[in-house]
Amino acid sequence: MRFAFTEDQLLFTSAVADLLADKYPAERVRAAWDTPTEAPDDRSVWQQLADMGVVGLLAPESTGGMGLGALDLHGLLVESGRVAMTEPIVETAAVAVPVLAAAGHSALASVIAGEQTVAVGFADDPVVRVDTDLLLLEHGGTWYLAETAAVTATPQTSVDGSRRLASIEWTPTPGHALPGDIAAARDRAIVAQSAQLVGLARHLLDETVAYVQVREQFGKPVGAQQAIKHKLADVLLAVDYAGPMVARAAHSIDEGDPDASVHASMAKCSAADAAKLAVRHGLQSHGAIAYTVEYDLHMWMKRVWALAAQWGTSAEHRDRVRQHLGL
Amino acid sequence: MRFAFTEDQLLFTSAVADLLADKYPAERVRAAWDTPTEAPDDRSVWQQLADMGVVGLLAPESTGGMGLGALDLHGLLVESGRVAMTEPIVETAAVAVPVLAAAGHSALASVIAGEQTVAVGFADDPVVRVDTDLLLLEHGGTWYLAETAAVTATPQTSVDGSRRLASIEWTPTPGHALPGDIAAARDRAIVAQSAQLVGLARHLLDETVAYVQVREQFGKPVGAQQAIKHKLADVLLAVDYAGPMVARAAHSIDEGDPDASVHASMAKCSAADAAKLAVRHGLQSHGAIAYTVEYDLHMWMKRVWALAAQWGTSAEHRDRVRQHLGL
Amino acid sequence: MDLTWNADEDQFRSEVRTWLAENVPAEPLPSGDTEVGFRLHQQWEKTLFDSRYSVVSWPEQYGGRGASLWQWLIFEEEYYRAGAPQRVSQNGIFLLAPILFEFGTEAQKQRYLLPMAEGIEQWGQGWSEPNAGSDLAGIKSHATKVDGGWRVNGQKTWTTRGAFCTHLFGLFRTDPDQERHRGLTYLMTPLDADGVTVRGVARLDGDEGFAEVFFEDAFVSDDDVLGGVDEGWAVAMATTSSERGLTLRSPGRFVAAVERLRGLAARYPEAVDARIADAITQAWIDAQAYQVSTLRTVTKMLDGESVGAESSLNKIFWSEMDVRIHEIALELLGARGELIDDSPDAVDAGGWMKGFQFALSGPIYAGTNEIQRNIVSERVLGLPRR
Amino acid sequence: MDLTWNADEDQFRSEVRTWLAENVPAEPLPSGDTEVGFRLHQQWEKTLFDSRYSVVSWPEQYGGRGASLWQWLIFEEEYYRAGAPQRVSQNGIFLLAPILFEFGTEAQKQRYLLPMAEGIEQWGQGWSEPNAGSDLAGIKSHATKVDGGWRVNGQKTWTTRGAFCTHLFGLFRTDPDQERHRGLTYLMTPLDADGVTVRGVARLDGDEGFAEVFFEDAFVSDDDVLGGVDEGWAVAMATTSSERGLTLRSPGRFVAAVERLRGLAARYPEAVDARIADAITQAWIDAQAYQVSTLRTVTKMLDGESVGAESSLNKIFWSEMDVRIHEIALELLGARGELIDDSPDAVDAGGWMKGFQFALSGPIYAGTNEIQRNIVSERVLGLPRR
Repeated sequence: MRFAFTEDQLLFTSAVADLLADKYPAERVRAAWDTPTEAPDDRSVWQQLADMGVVGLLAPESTGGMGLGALDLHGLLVESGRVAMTEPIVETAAVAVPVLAAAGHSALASVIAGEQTVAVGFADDPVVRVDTDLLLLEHGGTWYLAETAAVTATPQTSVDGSRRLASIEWTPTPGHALPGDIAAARDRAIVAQSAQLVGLARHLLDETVAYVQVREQFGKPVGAQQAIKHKLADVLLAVDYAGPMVARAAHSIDEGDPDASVHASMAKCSAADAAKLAVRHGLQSHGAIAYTVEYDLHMWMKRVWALAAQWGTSAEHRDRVRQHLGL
Repeated sequence: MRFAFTEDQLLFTSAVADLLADKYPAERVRAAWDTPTEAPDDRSVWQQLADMGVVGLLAPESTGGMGLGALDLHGLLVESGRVAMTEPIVETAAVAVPVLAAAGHSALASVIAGEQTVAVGFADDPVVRVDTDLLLLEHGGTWYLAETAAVTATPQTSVDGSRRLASIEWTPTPGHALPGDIAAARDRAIVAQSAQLVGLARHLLDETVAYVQVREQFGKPVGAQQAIKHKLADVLLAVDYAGPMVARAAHSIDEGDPDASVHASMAKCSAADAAKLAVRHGLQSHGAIAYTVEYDLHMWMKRVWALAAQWGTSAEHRDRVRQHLGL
Repeated sequence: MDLTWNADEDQFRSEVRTWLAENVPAEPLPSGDTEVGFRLHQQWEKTLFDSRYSVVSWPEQYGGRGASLWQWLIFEEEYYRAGAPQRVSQNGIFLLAPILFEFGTEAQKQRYLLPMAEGIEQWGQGWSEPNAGSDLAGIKSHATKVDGGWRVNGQKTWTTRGAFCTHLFGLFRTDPDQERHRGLTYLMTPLDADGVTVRGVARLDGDEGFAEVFFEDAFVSDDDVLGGVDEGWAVAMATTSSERGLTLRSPGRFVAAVERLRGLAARYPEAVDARIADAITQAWIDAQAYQVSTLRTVTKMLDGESVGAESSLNKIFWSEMDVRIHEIALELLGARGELIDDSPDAVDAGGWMKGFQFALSGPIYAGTNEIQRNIVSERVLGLPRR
Repeated sequence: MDLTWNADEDQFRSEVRTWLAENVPAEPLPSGDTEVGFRLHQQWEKTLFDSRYSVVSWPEQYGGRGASLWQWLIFEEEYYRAGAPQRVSQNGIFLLAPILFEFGTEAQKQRYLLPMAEGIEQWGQGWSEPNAGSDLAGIKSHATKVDGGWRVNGQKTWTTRGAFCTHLFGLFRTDPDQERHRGLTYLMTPLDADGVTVRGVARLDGDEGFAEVFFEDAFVSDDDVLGGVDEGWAVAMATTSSERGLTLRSPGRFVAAVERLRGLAARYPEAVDARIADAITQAWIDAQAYQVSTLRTVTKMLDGESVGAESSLNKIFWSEMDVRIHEIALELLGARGELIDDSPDAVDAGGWMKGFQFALSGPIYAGTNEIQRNIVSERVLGLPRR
């Protein structure tokens, strides 16, 4: 029994964190908001992540990947959440790459190389990200790979303006079908999305703590007010207990644990609830300044609102756990 | 439109409050706990309430009552809750008296005179109070009046040791049947119980405020801690919004409002939730001293736990409202 | 207790309802916190004014109907029930006007009330500063006495719709030697005056209506001092009490919001499980509680009792209820909830997400709910300040 | 990450489970916080001791098995899963013993640990005083140096099971000139000593185990000073950290409580609506989160990292989870929930109401959760103290 990351995992996470601290300032997220009709054209960060092996991390070494698992990806995804990374790392690295690898698809190499990104969509929810090169689309329990440019897309606007969404129309053709386990891919997505939410929550907490330490009202820092202290302690509590749930779920996926889906659902509702609490108390502790779009925090808050409901809301995931418990 | 009590109502409430402040100290509640096998034998307070007209308030003047309504009773019941009155004022004055009056039953006179008390029970819940002289029992949609001494009672112990409960066995006989509207009686009970809960909550809040004003920790009153302040503000908020809901429901009963049952349900869940919050934050704000039975507060807390679930829990009443809304 | 409306009130309701049915725009106007939407809302204010519905409770001479508080409540219920446009004049008519009526000179009333009622002059609130949010006493903007008036310097911020307003009211430090609550004066000023610069700041919800207002040697006439010099704190407290309390957030608004939520649930029954149904029920109960409580409060006011610190209870209640109402809607919408604006698949044009963001400002503005809970515990419950 | 138990651990679990199945009393013992129940629990402690299960993690020479922290977790899981009796020795074995191991002299360890493991000597906690609850620094009980020891005067209160204990540990002021945290010394004393009076105080839940302890010129030997004179604060902080953190509330306790709640739901399916099912699910998730988090914490401890102020997070989490678990059960039980003790119709002998009352003490004792949130925000998040 040992609940800790390996030195390799910590080093890799730390390397990615360093890269993002350097190359992914808030201005980069803002830039994604400011070019509303096309994907950000600066792929250098994505390229560097691909070069480090992040994008192909889950693909076997024989296909050019790193042959690692969901738990190895976990820390990297937390970091991607911390900087509110806009690129589709969850969809591409955690969902699509293993599907392409298992199917032996020819697009894998260029995806792993960082040349193409992939978003993921399901037949029962026609709204997908379209700021990618490829789309991995589920239809009738089968995956299909399509070029994004080849589907008919009707743009949809998200509260999180940094992600380009559209409802799409397309006709699945047998030639584009890929074998692959839909449920397993969905679990990977859920856990990966949870990791990003943990990162988003940590950033919101860190920024709020930093702000209330210096912002003064009534002759003392706002952060000296017990009401603010206790709100932020509650955020820490939620984040601190959600984090291990997400790591555990990643581990369960890697181990093929029969309860992996249940662990994934617990991870998602814990992480989403923690992140939503971080938004709520973060905004309240900041006051009006966080209510402006000049201040960066809103981009993190809106990302949380959008992602908390993606791949199943907290209520839907709790319901999955409820069924597991036979309640 | 006018949402306020009449001068008569306020004067009557004030007279009852004065009587209870004088005659119903915490020791009297404690005495009810300390004689666990029989009802409190000191009926002088009950007698005085009867003499003032409180017990027969809802009976027509022609039958010796005051011919008043649920709203006139409201303030008196709040006061009875404030002192944690043990006697079955809700069951006797709010439920049984109008039933006996409507049925023209011979027991009415002695009940109004304060000579006999009445508890109320339903066939689907065999546990009733038995520290009364009479029992008004529902069976198959009909009321029956029985002498408490005449039913087979198996004692049950409540967390609220001041009320004597028992499960009873009895055989309804046509000779004991009374005509009467069961649903209307139940609504009266729900609203009356809500009023007591408001009174209990106010007392818990008042006692807690008084305690934290003087109790010092870390060199200042506990009540100067913002966390305690905000908890108690939340209790006030809950109580302050529950009170008018209960008064409105009483008024709706008097007016024969078609939504009276819905108003009663809203009153009950608002009052019960407020009272439970007053217990929770009251205990927490006091700390260990409220965790002892030497300190009086526990009698109020346990009364709240018991009464909050009587005549339907908050969840059951919210469900009644939900059905009304067609949700 | 009398919980019925009399014949006059029923008649008034009927007139209001009919007028609204005939006049409320069929399509919702764009947000009044955007430039284009603001102008359309200003036209709507004029439409209201022309039928004497913009300020029903004001005396007739200033464009009102001298309506009772009860009639005002009825008007608000009907207004929100009809889904009528937001009131972009609200800072003026709900916050400044009560102060003008109480503290203003006859000349000030004559000068300002009618254009305000008509919607021609729009007022921004100048409370917050970069270092004075909930703590108004920390105000640093100052006014120095000069001949015939005051020379004003400093910065105000978070002025709602300030980018579109013509005037601003607020507190300025007139005696720098006095500490905190003292030495503040309540001033009114046009925003196009020399030395006044308005900079728009976009809000969380995408609307650009926030503004920062900079004063550099701007002149304010002695005629535009509201209340006494150095006595602005008492005047301001009267304003914030209105803002927290009854006038800004009438029950009709939340009753209408919960009804919209019920409508949403009816349209998406497959998304309504027992928990959501229960949550909507609780929200409906809360709106009822707020409504019933308001009847009590209005009765007290009509009886001449002061509401005072209890208005803080109101502010906590409605602002947190409003957040819950929108949280439930977003829970119900699930993944659809993130779609806003012109999204073809957005439900109700993304109004629930937009409303949620707006609702989140409720526990912050007009004194954060932390401050309100301090006020409640100290002034109503009597807990020690420190 | 390795979330499997090794063969030794599986073997240990199997032994524990078998032993518990054979030895746990079929009928629950009366509460250990009542006189009669306490004696029966003391016998149970002896039964545990005789099979070396009373203090599995202690060295063998003191009656333990030298079990690893992992084995201790396994033992706790199995212990609560089996519904085994409450540990009336817990103040001694979980709170005092870690301090004795860290600060005690060899003679103190020899003198006290074995009788404690055996359950013969029972320890009460002497922290709180009438004017020092969560604020331990406000302690007024004092000890004056005399030949060979200390003369003790003062009063301790809220000593759990103090009425039945043989000994007490706690803080006493030894240097009255030093303020607050300074000049306190950690003393151990028998409760039958001259000048010591114990008065039982009945608790909320009806049990009489609370006690007030009065000291009137009681003598405590120099041999019974734990840690240095005037250095009691640091010693006490080590204790409260244990109490708040891992040792007092193992995950097995809450996992077992949620399992009992699931069992209750299964027995009363007609009382389980979707809201209650959802609430039970959330409670189960919380217990899982606590369990997983504990694996992380134990790994950290085994890696030699300090847990420190994070133990406050643990205390907040388990104590509030425990209240929620019992609130859900009472919600499910409805009107039946008020029946307790020997009531024929009481469900589970009223254990849920009793457990609820006990759970409500969780956010109060060992430093209220308000204090814990202060600690978290100041020491973990780094927010300013004032």
